[in-house]
Amino acid sequence: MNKHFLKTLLLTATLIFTSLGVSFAEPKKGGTLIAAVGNSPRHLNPAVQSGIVTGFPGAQLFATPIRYDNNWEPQPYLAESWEISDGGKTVRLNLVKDAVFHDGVPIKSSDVKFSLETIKKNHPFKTMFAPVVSVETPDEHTAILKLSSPHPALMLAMSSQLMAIIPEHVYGDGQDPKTHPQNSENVVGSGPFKLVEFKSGEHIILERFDDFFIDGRPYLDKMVLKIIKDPATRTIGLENGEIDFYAFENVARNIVRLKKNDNLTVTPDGYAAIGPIDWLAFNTKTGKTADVNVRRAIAYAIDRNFILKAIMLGVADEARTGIHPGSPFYEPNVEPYNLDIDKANKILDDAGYKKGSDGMRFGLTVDFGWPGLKPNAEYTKAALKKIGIDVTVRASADFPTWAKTVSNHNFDLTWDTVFNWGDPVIGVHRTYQTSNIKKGVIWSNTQQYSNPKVDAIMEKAGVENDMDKRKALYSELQKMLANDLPVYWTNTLPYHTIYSKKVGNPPMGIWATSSPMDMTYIKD
Amino acid sequence: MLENEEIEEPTIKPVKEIFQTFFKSYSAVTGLVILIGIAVMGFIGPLFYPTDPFDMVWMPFSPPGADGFLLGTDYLGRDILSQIINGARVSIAIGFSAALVSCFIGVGIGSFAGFYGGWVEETLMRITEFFQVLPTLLFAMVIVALFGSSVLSITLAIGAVSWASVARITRSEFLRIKELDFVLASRSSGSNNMALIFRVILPNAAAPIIVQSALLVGAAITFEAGLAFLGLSDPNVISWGQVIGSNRVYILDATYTVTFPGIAIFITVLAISLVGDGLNDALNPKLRSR
Amino acid sequence: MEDLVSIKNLNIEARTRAGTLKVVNDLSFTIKKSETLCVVGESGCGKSVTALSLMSLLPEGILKVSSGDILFDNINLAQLSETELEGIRGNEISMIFQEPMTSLNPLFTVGEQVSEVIRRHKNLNKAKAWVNAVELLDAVKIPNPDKRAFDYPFQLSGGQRQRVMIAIALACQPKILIADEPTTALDVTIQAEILALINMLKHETGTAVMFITHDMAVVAQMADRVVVMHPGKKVEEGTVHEIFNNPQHEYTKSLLAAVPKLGEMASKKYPEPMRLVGEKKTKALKPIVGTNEPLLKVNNLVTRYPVKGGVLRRTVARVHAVEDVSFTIMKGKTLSLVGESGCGKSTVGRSLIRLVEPTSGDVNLDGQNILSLNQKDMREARSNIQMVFQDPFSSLNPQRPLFDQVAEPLRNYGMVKREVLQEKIGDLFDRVKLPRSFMQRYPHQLSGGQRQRIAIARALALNPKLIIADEAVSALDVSVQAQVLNLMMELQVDLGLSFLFISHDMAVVERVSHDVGVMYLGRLVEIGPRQAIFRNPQHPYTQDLLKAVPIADPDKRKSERDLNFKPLPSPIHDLTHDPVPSEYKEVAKNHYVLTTDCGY
Amino acid sequence: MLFVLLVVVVLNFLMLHLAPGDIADTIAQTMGGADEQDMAELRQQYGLDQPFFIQLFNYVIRVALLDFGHSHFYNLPVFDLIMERFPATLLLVFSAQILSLFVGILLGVYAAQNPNGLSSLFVNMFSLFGYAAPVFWTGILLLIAFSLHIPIFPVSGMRDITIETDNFFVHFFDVLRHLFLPMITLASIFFAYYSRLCRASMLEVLGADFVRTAKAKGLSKKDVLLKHALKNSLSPVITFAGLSFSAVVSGAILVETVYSWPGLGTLAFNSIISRDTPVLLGILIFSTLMVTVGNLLTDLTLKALDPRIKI
Repeated sequence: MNKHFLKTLLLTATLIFTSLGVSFAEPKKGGTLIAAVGNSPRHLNPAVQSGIVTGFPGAQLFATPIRYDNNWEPQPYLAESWEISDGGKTVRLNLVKDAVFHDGVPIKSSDVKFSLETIKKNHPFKTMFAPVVSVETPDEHTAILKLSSPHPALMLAMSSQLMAIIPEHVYGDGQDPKTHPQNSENVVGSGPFKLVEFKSGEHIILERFDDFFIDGRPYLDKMVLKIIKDPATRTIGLENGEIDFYAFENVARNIVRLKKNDNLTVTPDGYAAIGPIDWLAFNTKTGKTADVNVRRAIAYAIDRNFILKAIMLGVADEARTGIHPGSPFYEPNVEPYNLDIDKANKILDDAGYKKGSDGMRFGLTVDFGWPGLKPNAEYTKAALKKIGIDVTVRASADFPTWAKTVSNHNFDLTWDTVFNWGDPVIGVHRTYQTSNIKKGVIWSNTQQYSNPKVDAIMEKAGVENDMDKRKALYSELQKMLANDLPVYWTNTLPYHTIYSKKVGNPPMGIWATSSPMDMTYIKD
Repeated sequence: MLENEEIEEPTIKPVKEIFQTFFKSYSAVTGLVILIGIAVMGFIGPLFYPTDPFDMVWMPFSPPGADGFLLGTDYLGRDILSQIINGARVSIAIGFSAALVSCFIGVGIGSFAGFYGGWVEETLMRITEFFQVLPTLLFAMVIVALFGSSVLSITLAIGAVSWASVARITRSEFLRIKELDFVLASRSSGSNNMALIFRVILPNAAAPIIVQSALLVGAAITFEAGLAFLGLSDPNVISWGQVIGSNRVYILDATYTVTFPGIAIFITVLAISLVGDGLNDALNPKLRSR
Repeated sequence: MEDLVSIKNLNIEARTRAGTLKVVNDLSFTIKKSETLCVVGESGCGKSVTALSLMSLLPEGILKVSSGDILFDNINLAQLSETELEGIRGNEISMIFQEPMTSLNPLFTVGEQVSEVIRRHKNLNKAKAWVNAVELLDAVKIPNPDKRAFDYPFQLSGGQRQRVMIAIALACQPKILIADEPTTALDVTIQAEILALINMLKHETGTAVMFITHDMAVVAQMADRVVVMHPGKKVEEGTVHEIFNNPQHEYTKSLLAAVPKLGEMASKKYPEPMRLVGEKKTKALKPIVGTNEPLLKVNNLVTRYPVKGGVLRRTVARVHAVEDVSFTIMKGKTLSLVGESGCGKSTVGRSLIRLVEPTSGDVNLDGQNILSLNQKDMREARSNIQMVFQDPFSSLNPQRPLFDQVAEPLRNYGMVKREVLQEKIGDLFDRVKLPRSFMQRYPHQLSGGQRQRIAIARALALNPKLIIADEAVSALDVSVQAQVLNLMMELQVDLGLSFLFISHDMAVVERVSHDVGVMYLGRLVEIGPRQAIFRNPQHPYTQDLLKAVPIADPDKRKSERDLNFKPLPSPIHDLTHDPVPSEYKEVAKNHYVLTTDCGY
Repeated sequence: MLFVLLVVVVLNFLMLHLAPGDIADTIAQTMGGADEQDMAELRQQYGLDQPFFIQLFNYVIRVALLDFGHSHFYNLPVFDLIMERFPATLLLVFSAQILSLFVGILLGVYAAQNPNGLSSLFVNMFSLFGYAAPVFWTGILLLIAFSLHIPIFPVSGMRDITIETDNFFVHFFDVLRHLFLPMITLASIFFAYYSRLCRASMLEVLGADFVRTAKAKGLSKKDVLLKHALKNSLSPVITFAGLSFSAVVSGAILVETVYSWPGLGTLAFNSIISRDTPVLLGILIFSTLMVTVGNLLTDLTLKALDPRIKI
C-alpha cells in the first residue's frame, strides 16, 4: 500500500465523517458554489446593462451604495451611512473608508459620481436617476446627490444591480461604456468577488476578493456560474447534484418537480423587488382593441384561473393590476374580470360585433415576448375562439423582432412579462404614461394608452414621500387602469430559487441573485 | 439457323415488373402500408376523431390512457392524439412538398449540368458544391429566423437547402447516359436538345432520382422537426416537430408528450426509408441478385 | 499420356428467380499433362462456368455443382476442405481472366500482387518474394521489371496487365493454367504477343493449359485438342486438325462457316455475303459491285479534344484524335476504317455527322459541305447519314417500345403522316427480317443480334445515303455476326447504300469492304482498294498488323519471332504541338501510303 | 474553396439585406429602444447609410480581414466569440464522424459476409433506427436514461470546471466523459448511412474481378475480405463521409442544444433567439469553412487510399 492511497483513504474518511456530522450553524469559510445561469450575459457590467442575467455576476463583481434586506429596509453597503434632507432633494452618502477596487485602487466619491453619471446616460431605465441634477464630492468619502424634485424610488435605485460602482480610472478612458472591452474581461469591480474567467455561453468563474471592504467576507472561495439554457438539463443537474444553486426558475413544471426532492430547497422568496408580472397587452390606439369593450370582452373570456392552475400549476400568484402583489402598493380590490363567457359575448354583441356565419366575429393577432409565454398565446387562441374571435399566433423567432413589432405598435395583442423593479416609479409608470409613448422603445407605453387623469395621479405619486398618501394614490391608479384596461394582468411570473441543502444563507433579499452573495457559504 | 443467344437481364424494367419486384419485398410493402396508413390518418383521421388539436379539452398533463385520452394531454390540456393525427398532415405535407421543391431544383440543375457540360456544368456544379458544403440546418435556420416561420418559408427553406444530392445524382446519371449509344442514335436521328434531355435521358435516369427523392421526404420531415425543436416553427399549425419542440421543457415529468410525436416521426421516416429501399431494389436491376 | 484433370458427368445449376436452370449438362472431358485444350463456344454455353468449377470458385448461392466429379491429379476436388482448396488454388491450378483492366487490385502495386501469391504458397519472406516477383515480371517480358514492380495497375497498359496476371498465375509453377478468354479484350497485336507468351511459357514449364475462347482463329493458333460446347453440352471433341478439317457436328460446321477467314477473299474483287450453314444453297451470293460515283469526300479532317486542367480549368493540352485524314466513299460501296483501339477511327465517324465537332477540314456529302452548315441545316443533313453503333445493349433506349424507337427519326423530321407510319415501320421491320409482332416489345426482350437489326432499321428509316457502322458487329457472337453482316450487304445491294464500316477485325473487314483505310494514332497510314491493302501492304504498320491477325486455320500458325510491336504513343500533346500535314505516295492505282511520320 | 467562401459571404450579405429589419433595429431593441436620432446615428455607425454595393464591398473586405463584425448581444468581436466555441464543435463533429465511420464500416463488413442472413438484417434494423429517429429526440432519451435514471454521464457542458489539477489525463478523461453521450447521439444518425453504404460497396467489390483473382491465388477468406475487398470498398464510404460533413455539422447544432455543448451550435441557437445576426452569419461562414476543410481531408484520405486519384 503506498502513501498516496493512504492519504486518499484518510481524506475520504474525513469527508464521510464530516458529512454525517451536524452542519455548523455558523457560516464557514471556503468552498465552491456551483450555480446555474439560464442564459449567457451580454457582458458583466450592470451599470450599462439591465436584466437579471447580468445582474447575478454583476452584483458579485460590483458593490452598490446600499443594499436591501428582505423587509424592504435599506442597509449600509458601500455607503456606511446616509442622510436625506431638503425634503428629499439632497441625499448625502458617507462611503466606507478602506474600500478598494479589484486592482487595489481606493474607491473614492468621484467614482460614485462617475458611476451615477454613466448609468444616467447609458442605462435603459431613464426614470431611475432622472431627477438627479448633480453629484457633489466634497471629499473622497462623501458624495452628495442633488435632486430637482423628491424621488422616493432613489434609495431602491441605489441598491443592488441598479447602481454598480464602477472605477472611473478604467471606464473613464473615453471609450463607449456600453461596448467597453473590460465589460467582459479583466473586469475591475468593487464587489466581494473578482472575475477569473468568463466564457460566454459556457461559464463564469468568480473567486473571493481578499481585500473586500467587509472583513471576513465573502465566505465562499469560488463561484462557478454554469450557463445552461435547457431547463430540463438544468433540472437534471440540480437533481443529480451537479448544480448547487439556481435562481429565477420559472418553468412551473420544474418547480413542482423539484419541490418533491428532499435534497433541494425550493422557494419563491427573494424576488419582491423584481416584481415580474405576466400580462396581455392591448393596442389601445388602432384596430379592434382600441374599443374598450373588446378589451373587456377578451378579459372576461380569458380564464386567469386556468393560467394559474393549469399553465402555472399553482406556483404563481394572481396579479390583478400592474403592481406586483408583493409590493406594498398592490390594490387587490379592483374589477378582476373573472371568466364569464356569456358576459363577454354580450359585450361584443352590444358593441356591434356580430358573429359571422362561421361563428366568428373578427380576427386578431397575438404575439408573445419570450418563449415561456407561448402557452399563454396558444391558450388565448383557444379561449377567444369561444367568443368568436379568430386568433393567429405570431411567432417571432427572437426577442428583437418581437420588440420591434410591439414597440412600433404593429400588434393587436401581445403577451409579455414586465418587471416592477422595486418602485412603481421605475417599473410601473413607464407603461401607462402618455409622455412615454415612444415609438421604437420596448417596455415604454407600447399600448399607446393615454388618460390625463392617470398621468396626473402618477405624477403626484412619484414625488409623494408620505407612504400612506402614496398608497392611496396608487390604489386609485390601479382602479382606473382596471377600468380602462390597457392591459389585462394575469399573474406573477413564478420566480423560484432552488438550492441544495448544503448551501447556507442563499440570497433572500428583495433582489434575489442580483444582490451580493458575500454571506452565502457551503455547509460541510 | 436462328439466333439462339440468351436474352440478358434487362437494364431497365417495365412498370409491371417494377411493381412485382416492389411488392415481393415484405419490408417495402410494410413501409408502404404504414405510410399510407399515416397519410390516411392525417387527411381523413380528423373526420373520425374531430377533436381540435388546439382546443383545451382536459386537465393539462393527463398521462396516457387516463380519462379517455389515449396519448394523454399536453401542457395546455390539449389532446396529444389529436395533435399527432393532425400533425401527420402537416409533417407529411411539408415533407413531400419540400422534397418536391428540392427534386425540381436538383433535377433542373443536375440535368442541364450533365447534358451541356463545359462552362454550364462548371457553373452549375460550383453552385451545387456550394450547397453541399453549406451546413443545411444552419442555413435553413438563418432563412427562417430572418424571414419568419411560416409553413411556406419552412418548406422553401428545407427545399432550398437539400437539393444538392439530387443534382449530383442527376448529373452523374446524365453523364453516364448521354455517352450511351442510344442517345447518340437519337441525336443523329434528329432529336433536339430538349427532347434528348427530357424525353430520352431523363426517363432513363429516373430510378436513382426517384429513390433519392423518396429519401428526401423522410429527411425533410426530420428537418422540419429539427427546426421546430429549435423553436422555429409555425405556431398556428400543428406538426410533430412542433409538438416535440413546445413540450420539450416538460420532458422530465411528461416524457410521453415528447415520446409519442418522436415515435410518429420515427415510424414515418422508417416507413419512407423502407419504401425507398424497396424502390431501389425494384428500380435498380444491378442490386437485384443481392 | 496421363490425365491431369478429369471431368466426369458434370452438371452445374444456376439459381435464378425463374427457378433452377441447367448451365452445364452432363459434361465430361479430360486434360492431359502439358497439353493445351481449347474449350470453344459462343456466349452462354457454359465454358467459363466449367473453368470456375475446376477452381471451386463458383459464386456462392448462384451457381452450384449438382452432380458429377472433378478429379485433379486423381484427387476429387469436391472432397477437399476450403483450406485445402486454398492450398491448391494459385499453387497447382491457376487462372487468368478476360479483363486485365479489372482483374488486378487497383490499390496494390503489381509487385505486391505478384509476391503475395509467392508468399502465400512458398513460405518466403517479404524480400525474397519480391526478388522472385521481379524475376517473374522479367519472365513475362515486362521491361524494367525492378522499377515497374512499384507501379500500380493503372500505370500499365492492358497488355502489360495481362502479363502481370500471367506472372501471378505461373508464379508457383502450377500443373495447369486455366486461361478464360485472356485476349478477348485486347487489341490484335497485343493478343498475338500474349498468345505467343502463353505458348512460350507453356513449353518452358510444361504446364497444361485449358484455354477458353469464342474465337475460332485463336483456337486454331493455340490448341492441341478442342472441345466444342453448345448450350451447356459438349457437342464435339477432337484434335485441332480433326475439328477444323473434318468437323462432324452440325454446330461445329455452322460455326466454322460463320467465321470469316483472313485471306479467303483474296481472289474476289468485290465483297459478297457469306454462305451460312442452314441457308438454302440455291440462294445466289452475288458480288456487290457499287458505283464509282463519289458520295462523300473528306479532306484534311482534323479533330482534337481539349484537355482541361489546373485551377481555372483552362485547356492545357489537346488530344489529337484525328489528324489530317482524307478519303472518299463511292455510292453503293463500303469503305472500311481499321485500326486498334485509340487510333481515331470512331472519332472520324462521329466527326462526319458532327456528333463531335471537328477542328478543321472539309466533309462534302453529295456536293453539300457539312461542316459549314448551321444547326438547323445540319439537322436536315443528318437525315442523309445515319449511324449504327457497337454495343447492342446500349444502342437502344431501354424505356421505349421498339416501334417508337424506329419511328423516332420519322417523327423528328415529320416525314411521314401518322396514318402511314404504322405501315412504314412494318416495312422496316420486314427489311431487317424481324417479325412485325416485335413492334411493341421492349429492347430487353430481344437478343443482341435482334437489337442490332432494330438499330439498322432505325438507321434506314430516313432513307439515308450513307450508314456509318461503328463496330456494329463486334459485340456479337460469330454466327449472329455473320447474319447481320449478310443483312447489311443485302441492304447495300437493294438500296444502293454506302457504308463507312469501322472495325478492328481484319477478317470481317476483308469480307465486307470495297476499300480499306488503315489508321494509326489519328492518321490514315494507308488507304486503297481492299485487295491491294491485304495482298500488298506497303506501310510497316499495315504489314505488322496483318501479321498479328490469327487465322482460323491450324495450318497457318504464326511463329513467335514475327512479332515485334511498338507501344502506342500518347495522342495527347501540349498546345504548341503543330503536327506535320499528311503526305501520301500513290503506290498503285488509288492505293496511297503515308510518307510522313505517323509515330509508328 | 475560396469561391465557396466568397459565395457564402455574398449570400450572407444578401440575406442580411433582404431580411426585414437591420442591425441597427436589433441593437436598438436589445438595448431597450432608441428614437429616430439614435437610429440614424446607429445606422451611420454601422455604415448602413452607404449604397448597396459599397456596403457589400466593405463587408467582403472586412470578412477577408477576419473581421466578422461585432456581436451586439455578447458585446464581443464575432471572430473571438466563434474562436472560443469553435474547438468544441470541431471536437464533437470530428469525433462523431470518426466513430460513425468506424462502427459503420465494421457493421457493413460484417453484414456483407452474409448479405441475406440474420446478421445482415440486424445491422440493417440497427442502423435504420439511428437514421429514422430525430437526433434531438435520441439525445433527449439518452439524456433522460443516462443522466437522470442511471446517472453515469454528466448532463451538460464539456468540462467539469471544479476539477483543480493540471494533470492532462484527468482533464482528458473529463472531456471524454462529457463528450460520450453527444458523440454517440450524433454518430447514431450516420451509422445507418455508412454501414449500408459499406455493405453495398463490399458486396459490389466482392463481385469484382480482382476479388476473384485474389481467391484464385489461394488467399484465405480473411485476407480476401480484409485486405483486398475492404480497401477497395472504402472509397465510396469515405467519399460519402465527405459529402455528409455538412449534415454532421447540422446534426451537431441540434445535439449541442440538447447537451448544452459549448460549441457553435448553442451559439447559433442563442444568436437566433437574440437575433444576433452578425454572429449567426459568422457561424455560417465558419461552419462552411469547417465542412470545406472536412472535404479536403476526405480528398486527402481518398488519395492516400487510392493511387489513381490526383488532386
